Amino acid sequence: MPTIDLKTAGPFVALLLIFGIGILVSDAFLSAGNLTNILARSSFIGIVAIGATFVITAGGIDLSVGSLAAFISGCMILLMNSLVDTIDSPIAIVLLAMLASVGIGAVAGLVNGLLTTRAKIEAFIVTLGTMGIYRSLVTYMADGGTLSLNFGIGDVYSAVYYNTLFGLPYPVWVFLAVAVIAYVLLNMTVFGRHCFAVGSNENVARYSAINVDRVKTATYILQGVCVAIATIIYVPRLGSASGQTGILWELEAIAAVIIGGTVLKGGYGRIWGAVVGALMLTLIGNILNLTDSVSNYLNGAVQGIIVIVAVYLQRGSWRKH
Amino acid sequence: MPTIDLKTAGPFVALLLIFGIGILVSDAFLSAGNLTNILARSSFIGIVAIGATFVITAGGIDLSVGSLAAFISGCMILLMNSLVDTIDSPIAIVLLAMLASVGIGAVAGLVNGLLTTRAKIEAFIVTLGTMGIYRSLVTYMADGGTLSLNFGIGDVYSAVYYNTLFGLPYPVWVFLAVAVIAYVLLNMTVFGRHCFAVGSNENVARYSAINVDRVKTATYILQGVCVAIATIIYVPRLGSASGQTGILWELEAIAAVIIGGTVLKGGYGRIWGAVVGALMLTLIGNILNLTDSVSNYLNGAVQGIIVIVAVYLQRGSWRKH
Amino acid sequence: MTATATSNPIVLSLRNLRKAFGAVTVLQDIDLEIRAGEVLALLGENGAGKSTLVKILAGFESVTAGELLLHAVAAEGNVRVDAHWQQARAEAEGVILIHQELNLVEQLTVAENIFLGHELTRGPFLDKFTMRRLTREYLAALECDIDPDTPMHTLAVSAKQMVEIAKTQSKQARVLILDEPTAVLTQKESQVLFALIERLRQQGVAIVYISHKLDEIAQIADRITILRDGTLVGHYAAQDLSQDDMARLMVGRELSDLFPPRSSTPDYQQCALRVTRLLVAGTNTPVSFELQRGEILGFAGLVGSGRTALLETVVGLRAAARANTGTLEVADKPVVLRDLATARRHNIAYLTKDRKGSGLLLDKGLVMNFSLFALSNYAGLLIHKKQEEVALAAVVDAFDIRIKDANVLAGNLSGGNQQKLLLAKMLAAKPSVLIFDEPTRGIDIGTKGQIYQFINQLAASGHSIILISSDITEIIGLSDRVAVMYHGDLTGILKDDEIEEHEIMRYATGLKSRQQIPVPIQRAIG
Amino acid sequence: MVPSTLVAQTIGVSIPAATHGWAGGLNYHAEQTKARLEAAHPGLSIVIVTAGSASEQANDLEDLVAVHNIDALVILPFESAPLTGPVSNVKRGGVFITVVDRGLSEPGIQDVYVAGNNTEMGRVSGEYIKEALGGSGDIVVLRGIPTVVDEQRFDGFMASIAGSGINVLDNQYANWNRDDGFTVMQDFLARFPKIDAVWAQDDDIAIGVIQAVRQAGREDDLFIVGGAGMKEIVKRVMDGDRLTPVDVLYPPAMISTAMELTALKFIANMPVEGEYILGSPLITRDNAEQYYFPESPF
Ligand SMILES: Nc1ncnc2c1ncn2[C@@H]1O[C@H](COP(=O)(O)OP(=O)(O)OP(=O)(O)O)[C@@H](O)[C@H]1O
Ligand SMILES: Nc1ncnc2c1ncn2[C@@H]1O[C@H](COP(=O)(O)OP(=O)(O)OP(=O)(O)O)[C@@H](O)[C@H]1O
Ligand SMILES: [Mg+2]
Ligand SMILES: [Mg+2]
Repeated sequence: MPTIDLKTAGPFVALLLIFGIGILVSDAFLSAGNLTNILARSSFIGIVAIGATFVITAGGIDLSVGSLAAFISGCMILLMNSLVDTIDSPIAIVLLAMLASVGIGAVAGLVNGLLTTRAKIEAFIVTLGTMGIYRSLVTYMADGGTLSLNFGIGDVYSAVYYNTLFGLPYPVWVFLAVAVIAYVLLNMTVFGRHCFAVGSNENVARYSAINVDRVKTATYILQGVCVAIATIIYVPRLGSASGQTGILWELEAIAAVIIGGTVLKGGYGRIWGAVVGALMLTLIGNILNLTDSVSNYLNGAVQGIIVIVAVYLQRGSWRKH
Repeated sequence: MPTIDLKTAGPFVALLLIFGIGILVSDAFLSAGNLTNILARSSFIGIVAIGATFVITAGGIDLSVGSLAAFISGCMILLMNSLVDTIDSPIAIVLLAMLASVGIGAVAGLVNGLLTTRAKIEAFIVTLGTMGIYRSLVTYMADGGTLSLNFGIGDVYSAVYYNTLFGLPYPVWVFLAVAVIAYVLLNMTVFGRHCFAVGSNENVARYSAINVDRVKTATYILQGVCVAIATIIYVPRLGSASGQTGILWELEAIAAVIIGGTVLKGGYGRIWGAVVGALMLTLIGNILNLTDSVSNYLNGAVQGIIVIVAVYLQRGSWRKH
Repeated sequence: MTATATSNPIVLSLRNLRKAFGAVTVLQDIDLEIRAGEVLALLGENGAGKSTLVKILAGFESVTAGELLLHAVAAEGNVRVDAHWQQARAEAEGVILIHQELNLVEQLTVAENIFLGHELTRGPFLDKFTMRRLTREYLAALECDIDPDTPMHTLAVSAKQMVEIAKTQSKQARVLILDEPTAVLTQKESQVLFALIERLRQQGVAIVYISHKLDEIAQIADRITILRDGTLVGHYAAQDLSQDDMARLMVGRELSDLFPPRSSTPDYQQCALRVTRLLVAGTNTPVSFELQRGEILGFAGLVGSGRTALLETVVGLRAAARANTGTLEVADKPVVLRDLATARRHNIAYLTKDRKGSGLLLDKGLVMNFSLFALSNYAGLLIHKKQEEVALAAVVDAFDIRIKDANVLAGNLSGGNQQKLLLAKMLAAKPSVLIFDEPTRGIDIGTKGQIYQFINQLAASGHSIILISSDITEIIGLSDRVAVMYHGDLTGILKDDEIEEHEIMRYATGLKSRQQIPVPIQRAIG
Repeated sequence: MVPSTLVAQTIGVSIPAATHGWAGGLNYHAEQTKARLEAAHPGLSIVIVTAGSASEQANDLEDLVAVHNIDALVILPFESAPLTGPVSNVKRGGVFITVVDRGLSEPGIQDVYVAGNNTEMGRVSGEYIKEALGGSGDIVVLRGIPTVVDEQRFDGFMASIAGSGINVLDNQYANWNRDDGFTVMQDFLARFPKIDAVWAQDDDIAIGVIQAVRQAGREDDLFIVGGAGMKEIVKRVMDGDRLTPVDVLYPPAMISTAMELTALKFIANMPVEGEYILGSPLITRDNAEQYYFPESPF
């Protein structure tokens, strides 16, 4: 059916439009350097947004992702710095830190999940609470300042952000891999199917012998792991963590998810939508940097307008449905 | 039924607990000065939260309230400063500005409402967009700095925040009045009933001859007006507005609403809950300022934990139901 | 209370069961035996506790007191399971329940719904291909022509019910429980279902069947168990009971004639509602009809023939086709009904057939649901809560809504009582033109008579009524005239002697058509 | 790409977005300087980008290089540590680097360093309070946002009063924000019956503190020392307000200095490398006039 195609294509069309604006605004926009920059940049929010797609599809919400990212960054840096003296190989240290990162992410997700499903507290409150907790903890860990990665390790680790494979930086490959895996998970496995069912109608899901609590908890764990992966490619970029790291990532991630066509009330989610949404947000920021026809003070306004219009355009095609 | 009572009483019990902690923590807590401070302070978030209760009850969400407050503050200040030379009476100027404030708030709410209902864009995206727009506009209006109210007018206007009536500052009375009116509106009128119906099941509402779009739009307008009222009592406090004004009010207001027992997915709302939620959040901040037994860095964590526990305690009584 | 002795082995049994919700007991002293290869019918008035009972059997509700026993296939050694009888366990043991209300995920497709909770996989992945193929097979066995990839929300209710039924074939049932499966099905579809039930019975599956349609019970049941107000009336062999016996035992008194004679005739001089050349979205034949004052105009047709679509368009709940040029007159004055609120202002009310999806706020109490449509009648500046409660109490009485707990949520009412509440909600607006879409769906036989009587009285007092129903005896028994639809087209309006089952069916299946209104060639340019 | 003085030169300026008063002043001065320099030197083009966070600023740097092909970068890092890597990346592309205010975590990256001195600012504030209170008294401290800047100021302050009779009753974060300044001060006033002085660390916070003190009617019991040189506070100092007898300068206009120095490198082809550390003079009634810019937003 053509209408279904339009509906799926909506975010892509909006993305193309913004891309077109970019081309018009600056010659440099299409340079290889700029394009890879955009891709690498959007990978953080993109990966977080992919996790958020699961949570939102299953009817939840997670506001703690930004501060969880900061907290994991902090933990990774402290861990690596403390291992410098005991382990010789910087690569081994980095790998250990990556493992720890995923572990912390998973546990944090589990905590969010259990608090919402077992303790039956609204996800909004739980994750608003954990958001405050992680942010405080990282400030505490950094003594109010900034945690910096040991220079030697940073040098080795920075390859993860800056090196390229077939012309594309590693983060882009990671982003792609996460997207493909998530796509398969959401659309081709039992678990993904259950996410849709739980988000769409919890009672029906329960009546269909689906363990609703387990599915929901699993989405939070996935979100935690996605944040951990995003952090793994974030830390080598800036090599530090502070109370300011990852601020407002949660809003950006949720915006990306919804721009991509996932429904905030749950029951319908699209991984590619989240990817497109993340790209779109990054593109808007990039384009605003390419031109000085807009006062810097008004960046936020232009961003807001473009997001609303982009979503409107894709909804326009929905409504024919 | 006693369980229903417990459910209603939940937030009050949690509030009392926190109050108890306050008494334990500091002698100064119970001083009349401190208590009126708390009340006056919570009136901003409280009034905004009361508006949010309508929006959320009817199944929507409004993230733009904080930046709308900043924008309205800015407009009021610019208006008053520009009228100084033409109108002699400062009181007339202040009254005009108050009128303008309510007008702007209502129009802003109308815009949010129409974009969600007519253009059929997710409320989250619409209000995230307008949030960016208003915040940018106020930064632009202030040239990146701060707009300050003309000194003469500020002197007259400041009475609105600092003067008292029967020992309580005006903002507290405004808060009380808004709460009472909102309570009546939500629980005792046709409109309020329709808010519940629309949030509970839009389709059933439509089949009950309710104009769903109009009800939803009206809730956004109410929210806008509440923000305007909150701003009217906010501006005289510091007499200034900047890009920083009202930052994160949206999260605080939504948190207050949900702490009070309103359901984020819509269909169930409690005005007194929002009032109690706002008081609770203000109390926590106050208590943390009254003690130095908690490391400053960990304020956010303590706040997060208390909010989660408070909501858990009241949910605990829900579950008996 | 003589239980009929059959030799079939017992699969599941209940002893001395009691079930309470909070302080309210809804079932007590229930003994029951479910035997393989047998159709056991459960009968009872609305709210008697049938649905609750079968939910307990299938593990959706817990047992408050008493024993639930699972009998081993070998007929020896039965296990008491009531303490830990959960749905997953029940399903593993082959106890499958089709709920009274649809339990489908609207956003998922037909195939996805059918395998929800027990998806087929190949390796770690969903085996979509096989699930689609099996879905097609299951639906074919039900003579149901639906594409497995159709999103659920686009299906009509009867199709959804068929999907529910198809769902059971994807599970290995030892006990299949059907709670009012035919309430939303046509006769033809019902017969297909009965054939399936018969096949399963032959294979030794135990069937528990709930319905308010007594002719169906007579057709398929081996044994009948009757409940009244949460207690057991008795177990009977089906051949021992006539339909009258069943009704009498259920209700506990003699029933008067189901269709009382009409005490009034319509006033054919006064037109209450005139629809002229209305073009419904998705159709290409404009429709015209008139409703007279004091008339009951029946709308017959097969499910999906477009009756709901037509009347929802009339009252403004749906947009008409873009090319629509039709007009609408209420009491001879032209009107435009933009939405239901406008219709209500013209004293028109519409009763939806989808009580769960668009009828009631399931998470709200009775008062709020009851007054929602006509709220302004109970409100000045403020809502008069006392007035609301008094009015509700009156209709609870008038419609015999069985509530054991005044604070019950609408979603926890029994299906039939929900339907009554919905009727009351619509009538609270005191409309003069009433459009009933399947008004007696899920209503017990005793109450049905009361509702028919009520509709008659409304007509006698000058109200004009449109009655959409898939129950052809209901249409024939009540209507002054019968409009018949086929494929979105109004094929005929029958009067007097023409109102007869076979004639209606001829129009309903397109064999006959009277109104030959030419299709307009010109299309309005949008 | 051979750098040449004949080719048009582009200077990229990367600063934090105008999210609080001081940053607002920064943005204002940056825009003013851009207009002035571009008008005076036709070959010169200046691109200002603003960021809301460290990672956004890293993005901005990439864009300045990839898209605008900058020859020089003037940067006021959002935070020091996270931007050290990105700035050194820019440097590797042969770009002239001017760092403003917050030094990078590694030496040798920047060509020019223009900065205020946070430790000095804390110290000057502390010295004044110590002296004004005659060596002993009870004070409260309202800090900014937990960052290195805040830490340096605080440490400088504490070091300067160490060993004296000055007793810090408590310190709390007020997030460089008027509302938080008001709230925290209200609570301090409720909690401590005797406060002799307040160090507000920043003038935005000070504005909130002033209102709270006035509300409590304790204007005559204490005085407030803010920081940065916001025009409203400087005006009060100039007018001899008892409540705010002094202010401590931390000028947002340092961005102008940095931009001008960088431009000079191209225009005059002068060697401008080196460190330019601006002091944090005490603004008193006597010298306030020279620090008062009524047309600036800050
Ligand atoms: N979850 C619940 N909470 C409270 N009361 C309930 C709940 N579920 C059912 N009831 C009550 O139990 C009684 C029996 O309901 P049940 O649905 O079993 O009736 P039924 O025989 O199936 O009626 P119908 O023919 O109308 O479907 C009703 O009074 C109903 O309101
Ligand atoms: N295949 C389909 N795709 C989309 N919508 C459908 C499909 N089949 C039916 N519908 C919709 O489902 C609704 C079913 O009601 P419809 O008016 O067609 O039948 P009806 O004769 O009134 O039904 P009933 O006899 O059950 O009252 C209609 O709104 C129709 O548009
Ligand atoms: Mg039932
Ligand atoms: Mg920018």
